[in-house]
Amino acid sequence: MQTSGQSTTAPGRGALANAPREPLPQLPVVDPVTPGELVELYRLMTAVRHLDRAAISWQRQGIIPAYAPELGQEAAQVGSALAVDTRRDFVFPTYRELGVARACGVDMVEYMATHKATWHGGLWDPAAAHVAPIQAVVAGSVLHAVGWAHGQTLEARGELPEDGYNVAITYLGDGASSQGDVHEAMNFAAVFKAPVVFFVQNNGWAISVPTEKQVAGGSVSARGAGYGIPALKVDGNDPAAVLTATRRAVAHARAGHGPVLVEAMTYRRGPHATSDDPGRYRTLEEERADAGADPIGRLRERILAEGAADTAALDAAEAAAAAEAEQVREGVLALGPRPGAEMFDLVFQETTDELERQKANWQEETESRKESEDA
Amino acid sequence: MQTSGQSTTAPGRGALANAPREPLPQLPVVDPVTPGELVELYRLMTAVRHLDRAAISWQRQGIIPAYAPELGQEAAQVGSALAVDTRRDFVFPTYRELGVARACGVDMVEYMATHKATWHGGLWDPAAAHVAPIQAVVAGSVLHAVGWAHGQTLEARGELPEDGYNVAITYLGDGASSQGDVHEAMNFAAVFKAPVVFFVQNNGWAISVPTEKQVAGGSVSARGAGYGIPALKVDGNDPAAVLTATRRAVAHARAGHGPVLVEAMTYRRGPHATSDDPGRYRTLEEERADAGADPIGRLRERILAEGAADTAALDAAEAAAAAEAEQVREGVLALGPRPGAEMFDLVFQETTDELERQKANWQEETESRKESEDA
Amino acid sequence: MPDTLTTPDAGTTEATTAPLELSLQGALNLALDEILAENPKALVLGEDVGTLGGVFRVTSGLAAKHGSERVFDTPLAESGILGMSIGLAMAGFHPIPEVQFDGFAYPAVNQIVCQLARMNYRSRGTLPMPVTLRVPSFGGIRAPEHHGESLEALFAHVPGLKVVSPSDPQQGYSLLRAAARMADPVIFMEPKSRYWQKGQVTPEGGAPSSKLSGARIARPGRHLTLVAWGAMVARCLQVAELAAEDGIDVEVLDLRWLKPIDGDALAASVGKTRRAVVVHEAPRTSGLGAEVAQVITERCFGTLKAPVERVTGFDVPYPSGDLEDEYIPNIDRILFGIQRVLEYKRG
Amino acid sequence: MPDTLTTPDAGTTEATTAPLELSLQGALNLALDEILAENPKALVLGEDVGTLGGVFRVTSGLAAKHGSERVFDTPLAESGILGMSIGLAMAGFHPIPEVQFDGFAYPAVNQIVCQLARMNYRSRGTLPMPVTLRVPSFGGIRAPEHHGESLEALFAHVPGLKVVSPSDPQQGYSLLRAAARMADPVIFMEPKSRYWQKGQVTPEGGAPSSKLSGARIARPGRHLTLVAWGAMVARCLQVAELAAEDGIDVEVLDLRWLKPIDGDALAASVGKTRRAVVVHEAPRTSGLGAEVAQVITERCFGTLKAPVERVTGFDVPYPSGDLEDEYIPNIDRILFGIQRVLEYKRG
Ligand SMILES: Cc1ncc(C[n+]2csc(CCOP(=O)(O)OP(=O)(O)O)c2C)c(N)n1
Ligand SMILES: Cc1ncc(C[n+]2csc(CCOP(=O)(O)OP(=O)(O)O)c2C)c(N)n1
Ligand SMILES: [Mg+2]
Ligand SMILES: [Mg+2]
Repeated sequence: MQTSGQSTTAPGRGALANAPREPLPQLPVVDPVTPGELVELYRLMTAVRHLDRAAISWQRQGIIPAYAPELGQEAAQVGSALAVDTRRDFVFPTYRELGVARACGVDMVEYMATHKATWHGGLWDPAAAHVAPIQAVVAGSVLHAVGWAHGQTLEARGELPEDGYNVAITYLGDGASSQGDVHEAMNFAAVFKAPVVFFVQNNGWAISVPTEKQVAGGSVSARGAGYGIPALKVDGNDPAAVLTATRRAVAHARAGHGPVLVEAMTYRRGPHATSDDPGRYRTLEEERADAGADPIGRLRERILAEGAADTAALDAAEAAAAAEAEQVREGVLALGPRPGAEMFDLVFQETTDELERQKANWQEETESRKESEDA
Repeated sequence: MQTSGQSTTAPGRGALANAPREPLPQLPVVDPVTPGELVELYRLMTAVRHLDRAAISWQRQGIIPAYAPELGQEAAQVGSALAVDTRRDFVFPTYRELGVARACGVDMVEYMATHKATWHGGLWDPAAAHVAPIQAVVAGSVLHAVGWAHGQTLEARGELPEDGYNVAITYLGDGASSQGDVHEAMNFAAVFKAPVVFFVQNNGWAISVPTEKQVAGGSVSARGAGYGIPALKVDGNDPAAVLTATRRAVAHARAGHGPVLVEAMTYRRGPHATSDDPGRYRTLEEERADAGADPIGRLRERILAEGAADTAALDAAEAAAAAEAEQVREGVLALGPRPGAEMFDLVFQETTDELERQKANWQEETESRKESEDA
Repeated sequence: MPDTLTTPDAGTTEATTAPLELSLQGALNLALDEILAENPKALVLGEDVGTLGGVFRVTSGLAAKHGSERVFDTPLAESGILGMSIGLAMAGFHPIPEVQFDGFAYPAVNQIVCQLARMNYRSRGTLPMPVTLRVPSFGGIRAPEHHGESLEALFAHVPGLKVVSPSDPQQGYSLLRAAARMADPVIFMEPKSRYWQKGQVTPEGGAPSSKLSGARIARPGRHLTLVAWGAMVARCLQVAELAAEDGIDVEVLDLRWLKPIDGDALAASVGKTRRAVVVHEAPRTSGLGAEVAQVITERCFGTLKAPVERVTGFDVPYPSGDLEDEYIPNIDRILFGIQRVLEYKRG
Repeated sequence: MPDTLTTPDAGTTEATTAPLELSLQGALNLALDEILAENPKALVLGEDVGTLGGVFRVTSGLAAKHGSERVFDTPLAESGILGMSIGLAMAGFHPIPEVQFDGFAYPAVNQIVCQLARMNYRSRGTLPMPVTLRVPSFGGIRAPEHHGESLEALFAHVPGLKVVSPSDPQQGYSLLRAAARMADPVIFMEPKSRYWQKGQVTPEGGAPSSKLSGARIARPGRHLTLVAWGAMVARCLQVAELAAEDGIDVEVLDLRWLKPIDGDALAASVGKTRRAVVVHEAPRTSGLGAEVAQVITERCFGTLKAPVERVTGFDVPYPSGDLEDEYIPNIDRILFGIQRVLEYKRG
């Protein structure tokens, strides 16, 4: 800190230059993850792994046009999602949160609908599920989470409810952290003390750009202090650690102490999306070194070591996951295109004459085309 | 920091969760401000004070439609501007940087042209002056400074020139710091190690919104660490302290060590602009307490106490400032409207047929209107 | 809807309250006051809208009356204001954000276009966006750069938005009340050069205004239709007076809703006058005037006596005060436009 | 300029090099390669444009060849990319930034409209902005949300920008080379659904292309003019073939420059055919089709047989893959449009 020259008169705000800053608040401590929860994490992570793998093969088979795998991020996603209560809290995912959606109970066929190009955002009811539609703009929904969270404190009219505030959790990547909206969101959240958790999955890459060329300062969580937001940096491949960290963050926000930033250090083991070719920007050796041990394998070892479950139970989870993926596949195959009329009908709550006219023209032309095709 | 659960295998990037962060680089130490420089600061600050006061009266007299006073920010503006060398460096002001422009040698009539509604941005040649046009979008030019600065390192092809890099300095307010562009600029600057100084005048207010409701965390300079950018917080009403801090920042950037953030704590003593009514959001008592001692008065006391100059010399500076303001007034009065054809001619370097056609129509209609008015 | 075309009013047909003499600024303030009183979910947010009451005082007194939680200042970030409003709408609120000036809507375009306008669609109607975005708009006040922009063409092109601009105090009051009742996002463009212009305003007094969805005839006429919105309506009314001196009977159509455009009203008016000039401040190329002209041409091609004429701003950045009278369509330029249409001969 | 109208090529009249068989993606890559080689001030920047070579590989190999300082990845922030490009231009460079997809230009709109487009004007010509912004544009590839947008109406409305869209590999090569020679900002809209379409490309071989400032006749015809740009040009050529089977001789005008619009070419073509249909993917209301139609109407009112018809996207958000063929003007919808114009009777 620069110390200023001597001043003989009241210095006013200039004196603030040397004012000490308030320390960041401590986050609450939560109960350790139980053996039962470890098994639940395993069950969910395994289900997610199978679905994720399956989706890649569906893309290769031409069942869906594209998919963004989350391989390796199961611990970060499932661990964080289990910390929120979607009966009251609200989840804002990106385009890579299959694991979050699955852990929050979103129907997986309705989820896959976005990747099948059926409907942008998915087919589930986000208002009912408390899981926002899939967001394709990076950092697009970070501000929405802040607004939703601020709405909870407004709803409570300044009085912390007995069971605390409902909490928003918003997901973003290391790449997304570069967007101006993330800064605006953190600043707004801290100014309004909004009950929101910023959950960053730092998976090392934004398509082909590594975190070193993306996140100046080396870490997204390091940004929190600048806003007075407490931040946790956590091993994102350890689901228990992620669950504990996110629970602490949620508890802090719930208790009315404002936003928290959690950065889960993980690794994008697969390509950015099925169209991507990671060989153009990283070698297999680098991948292997940076990815470290598989989070599911690590968890399995731990469960067995701690005796939380036996091999048979874990194998049963695997089998259930495989069966689930097969069931979802059938659902996805059965997904037909939405009626074209929805293009018009879902634009507004109260549609317009102009849109009705366009719809009528479209219907007329579609029908007369069909007639001539049939003829 | 959250510590993760035990892990028995190679943890990969998850281990980064506990990696220590690099300490911020130390800024170079510079020579103390000399007595002669103190007097130069006084001369400039006094000139700026007179021009600023004069501009308000011109607005009241109807000579200019509006003006944004910088009363109280003379130390921050002149002190910082004297730290750069506009023969090589480049300055990016906002709309309140009369003091910066004056200290950088911008013609004050050409500067006032923007407030006279003659030409948005002013009439001086920014390419020649190395002072960018007045910027009315808050935080609008912060990224430009980063781009310009990165251009200097590109120009040098990775080899630090003997006399270091040319440096960009960009001005922004506490309010502007909330804009997403500022975040993007700081991150880009740090990623590219661009030789740029972010100079924040934290004057306590963004129109009617006080810093407490604007800048979460309490200070813009606290944001620097999150990007790995060294930051200085300085008494912005002490011109010598500002000059020293900015010199250190410029020296750091010049030496190829990347961006620096300087936050000068000062106070907007006047209204936001001539149309503003601060009585709606702050009392005179609050103003008095928060503003503290006048920076020019403080400097005068110090100069006399240290014997850097005598009363006569300082009074002469006052007189010169008064005469200058009167001279600028005459220049401003003489400023006629720009020819309307410039509206069309200055849009492009290479104009278009369509624009030529619009210009021709405009000319024709203007002439025939004048004819009928004359008739 | 030809019947509405004969009533030169805002359509507050069932008003039960005595008319007030109010400026546009005052009328908007009254509307917001009533909205906040009636709708507990309504919120007002933006830069300086709280204690200060907005740089144009449109929100003056509202924080004191309705509470500083419901009428609140945000940090200085337009994307943040819009993004937050979207989240508030997801939480069941009816936010009425303000961006301080037209030119500062640009930083929020991403949130407006990709989020606000699409959330209802993306969520298949389960996350409606009842957000009324107030934008002090257009030029004419010798203001700094970026304080005189006309963004209607941009907004009108965005699927999922409705766009409206009032031309006088009564319109301001009634259209703002109507917009705030809608379950969809509305961009509300306030003509800032008209803020201090007074006029009679009849408040609703409990009975919501009807017939607010289309254009209105601000002045009936027989020879030519002038189409305008916002601040240009008053100017066109002046032009009509001047033209009347030369025996030209000009109809002035106040478009009001810029999306959706009231094609029926345009067709009815131009079907009668057979000639039209559309006037706007925005640059000419790809301005909303092109859409209005094309709608008229599509509907009235057979009867049109001349191509629809456009009198608009030029394809240049909005200039500084000294030149703004050269840029904004002035009375003479509109009269020249009328003359060109009246004198048009098929080539 | 009627003489140019008879040459259905890109205008590379003085080429000295043998033609190559290239995709649009390859042609753009070649153009960038040559630009970087010829102009030491040229820079390529954006998300993933370096090592990866862009998600569409348009910048593939350029970083390796011209250096990773001249072809470089930025952090993931579009406003940052544009703001940085402006500063680089102020420092004397000629930046060629990319935004990865059309829909991600929205976060950069503030920098594009308020800064890039105005810096030359604001600085009275002393700070020119030779910036060519590449935007992979339009729909048709079953992509995720925001990856199928058509922003030409927005860009064309902004004073200070020039806007161009190539329709085939030769156009892509020549127009990109021409754009990068300009001293003004150019928005270069690449039809992403055509990236892999091959065609003959004649490189300049040292002799800059001439006659690149206007529209071009992609197919001459007598009965009706189809006006299109980007990916819709190829579709209109298909339509013309089908129409020919019914004895309708359609002229296809590839507009190329969307700002400024080549009114002379439009007038010459429609002056001859007396009928026009304009086709675009963007939503109908306030789309560039309105401007094109109005320019034609202004210039050809006396000879037009029917109002200019618009076949466009609907006023709905760009839909998901399953519905995109319903949204984008398809062959049938364009044929219906042609039919309406041909059968038009003055009411
Ligand atoms: C505003 C915006 N710009 C660009 C893109 C294109 N894009 C999609 S994903 C991606 C990388 C995102 O990286 P990160 O945030 O780290 O998330 P990850 O993909 O690693 O999960 C990019 C550039 C986008 N979706 N949105
Ligand atoms: C993007 C943008 N939004 C809003 C405004 C309107 N405005 C002008 S100055 C100002 C306050 C700026 O405060 P600060 O950055 O602290 O600078 P100061 O005025 O105190 O010098 C506002 C809101 C603007 N110019 N630009
Ligand atoms: Mg990532
Ligand atoms: Mg301030």
